[in-house]
Amino acid sequence: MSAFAVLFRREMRLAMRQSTDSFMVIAFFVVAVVLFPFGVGPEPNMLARIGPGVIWVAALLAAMLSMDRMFMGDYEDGSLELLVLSPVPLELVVLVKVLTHWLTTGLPLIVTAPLLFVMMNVPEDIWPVLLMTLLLGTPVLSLLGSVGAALTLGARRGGVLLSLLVLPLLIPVLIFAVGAGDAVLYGAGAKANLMLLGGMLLGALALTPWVTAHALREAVA
Amino acid sequence: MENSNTIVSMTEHAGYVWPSYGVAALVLIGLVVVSLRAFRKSRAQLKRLEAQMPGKSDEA
Amino acid sequence: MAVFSGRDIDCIRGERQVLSAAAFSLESGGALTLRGANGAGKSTMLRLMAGLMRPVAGTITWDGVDIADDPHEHNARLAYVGHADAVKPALSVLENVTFWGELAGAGGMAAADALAALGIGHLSDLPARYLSAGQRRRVNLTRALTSGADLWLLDEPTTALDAATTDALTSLIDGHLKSGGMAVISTHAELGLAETGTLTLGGAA
Amino acid sequence: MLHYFANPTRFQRLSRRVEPWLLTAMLVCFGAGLYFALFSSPVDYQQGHTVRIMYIHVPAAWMALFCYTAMAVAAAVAMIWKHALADVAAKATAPIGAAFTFLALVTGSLWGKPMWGTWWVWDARLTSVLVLFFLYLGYMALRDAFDEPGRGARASAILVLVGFVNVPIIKFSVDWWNTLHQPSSVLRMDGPTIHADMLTPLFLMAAAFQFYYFWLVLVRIRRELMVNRTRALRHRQASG
Repeated sequence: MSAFAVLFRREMRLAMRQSTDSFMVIAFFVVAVVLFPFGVGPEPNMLARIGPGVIWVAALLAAMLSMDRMFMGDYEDGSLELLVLSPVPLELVVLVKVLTHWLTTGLPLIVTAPLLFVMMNVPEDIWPVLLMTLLLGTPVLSLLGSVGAALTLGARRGGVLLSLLVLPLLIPVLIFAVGAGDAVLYGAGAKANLMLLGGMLLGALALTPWVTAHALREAVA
Repeated sequence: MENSNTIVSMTEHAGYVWPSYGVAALVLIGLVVVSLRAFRKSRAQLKRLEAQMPGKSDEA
Repeated sequence: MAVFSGRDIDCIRGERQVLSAAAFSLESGGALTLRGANGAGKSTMLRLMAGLMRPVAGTITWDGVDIADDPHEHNARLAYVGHADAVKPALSVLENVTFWGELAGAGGMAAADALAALGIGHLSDLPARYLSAGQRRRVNLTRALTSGADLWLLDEPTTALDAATTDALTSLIDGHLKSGGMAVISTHAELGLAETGTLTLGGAA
Repeated sequence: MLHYFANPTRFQRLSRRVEPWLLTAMLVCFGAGLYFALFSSPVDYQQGHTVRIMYIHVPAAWMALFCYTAMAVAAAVAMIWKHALADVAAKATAPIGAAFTFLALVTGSLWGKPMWGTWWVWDARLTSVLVLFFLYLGYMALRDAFDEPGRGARASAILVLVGFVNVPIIKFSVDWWNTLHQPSSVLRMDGPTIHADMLTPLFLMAAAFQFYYFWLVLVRIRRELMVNRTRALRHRQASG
């Protein structure tokens, strides 16, 4: 069996046996969005206006919430040292971790999103575009988040620090994702925004595994 | 408004009534299936362990 | 005949110089026991040998090649057993052991055999969260057996082990050495290995 | 009485004897209820056929509250008298309650679309049921969040009780916040305001749901007892 399959099977097994972890991320996502109607009032037009932004910000925060878990378990029980010392390239380990993180948080977020579109009264015309932005954007969250997660290993208050480091880096993703919805509403088409998001995804995919792997080697040294 | 008594002639809201019953069936039956499957699995595991254990407790 | 050696090794941990001008040399079939008081740098030495850390000064070489120059090669030939047990409570004992074996390329013992060799074969389907400290330690040690690695780096392998398991471990290490392997072991206990050199650390001021 | 049934072995025996009856009662009620609900009940002059959604929606909403109350009572018993069985009952109830709450929300939404023209409104009733759903999820998540099962049981019992006190407050504040939902039409002081022909399927379905709950919760409790026994054996396996 290839190293990828071996790693992937282990990560998925661990994720499945602790499935409440990823379920909690989704619950946080929903609860965070649901708070807004209470805060700003249930007026449908107002909710429709802020809906896409609120949903995206909540997705960002929910993804951050689960991020410090990405390497923490392996760091604490010594598995990370052994992964660094294994003959398998550490970049591959990172990619598998990011992939499972996305499968257990990003993908469920996307599946849950239509429910929140309904609750936030988001116009149905922009549902497909928003889902596309989530599909392109959430892997970027997992990828950039992996850098932060690796950098903050062993730091005091790592979780908070992680959000502080990574959230500013994700501002462009947020801008272009929410902008895509507006672009459709104003009849401009969302192609440019989606292309930019796609570009960010490819860039992140090319660069972050190396950066993360380097940070992990630092963390266990 | 039409006066028919049966659901067969239901036209205008069939698209809402049937999904309601469908979801209810899906959720309720699904929960039963999940529960029974977990039940059988736990029972099998317990049986297996209990079969192993007597010898073990003698050694201890 | 491979030669694993290091010389003039200095290492600083935090603000403290842990090792200064340490040196060692080891050939195929040989073992090295690291001794010294707590904090003398035994664990640090093992981490340096594994390549997890780089020395501030000095070199560690395998057949004359600095291990820092080719970390992948070095990783493929070593099995490191550290303080932390790297046992996932959510996986069964066998799943834990199999994973590391497969990741190392599974050149060594089969997972089930390795568990049996350390006397925990009967626990293989047990979820690892039920294990005691000594049992987790043994699960951790199986990784050396399944890896098929030439160089075993064992950090206090006998902690939490009973006398019988310590003997079993000693004979496993002996077997490994006889088949041309190397082992570096930090320990307080007397393992009674047939052929072993000793490096006593703790000279650093 | 409580102590008598708290013995797991006795409970297993009793439960195995009761379960077939509950299952039969449930199937009969479902059969009759579905017949009346779908074929032999009049169309509402305002709601048309969507009134048939009510035969699921209303009993599901009742069950959502019933299960939460049952869970709170079980949690209280488990906390005060340290009854392991009560604790297991609370754990076994949670997913069933969550399922009914989910059904109440979904069928409500399916009713709301043709009637109100929208899938979801931030109305008081809907919102407080949504909060109830979150409480169920929170309970299950907290219960599962600890490696040591006893810790999760104690923590989640406290959460259920806090929620139980807080639910009426949530309900009240949300009522005040915004409302659109029609007032209760069955459980009223001056008697039900809906047609008697609609009460038949409603109560049959409610009975079916009730039997469904009791049957399934017994199955789930027995399963939890087996899991506990397995855990005990695992500990022995590790130490033996």
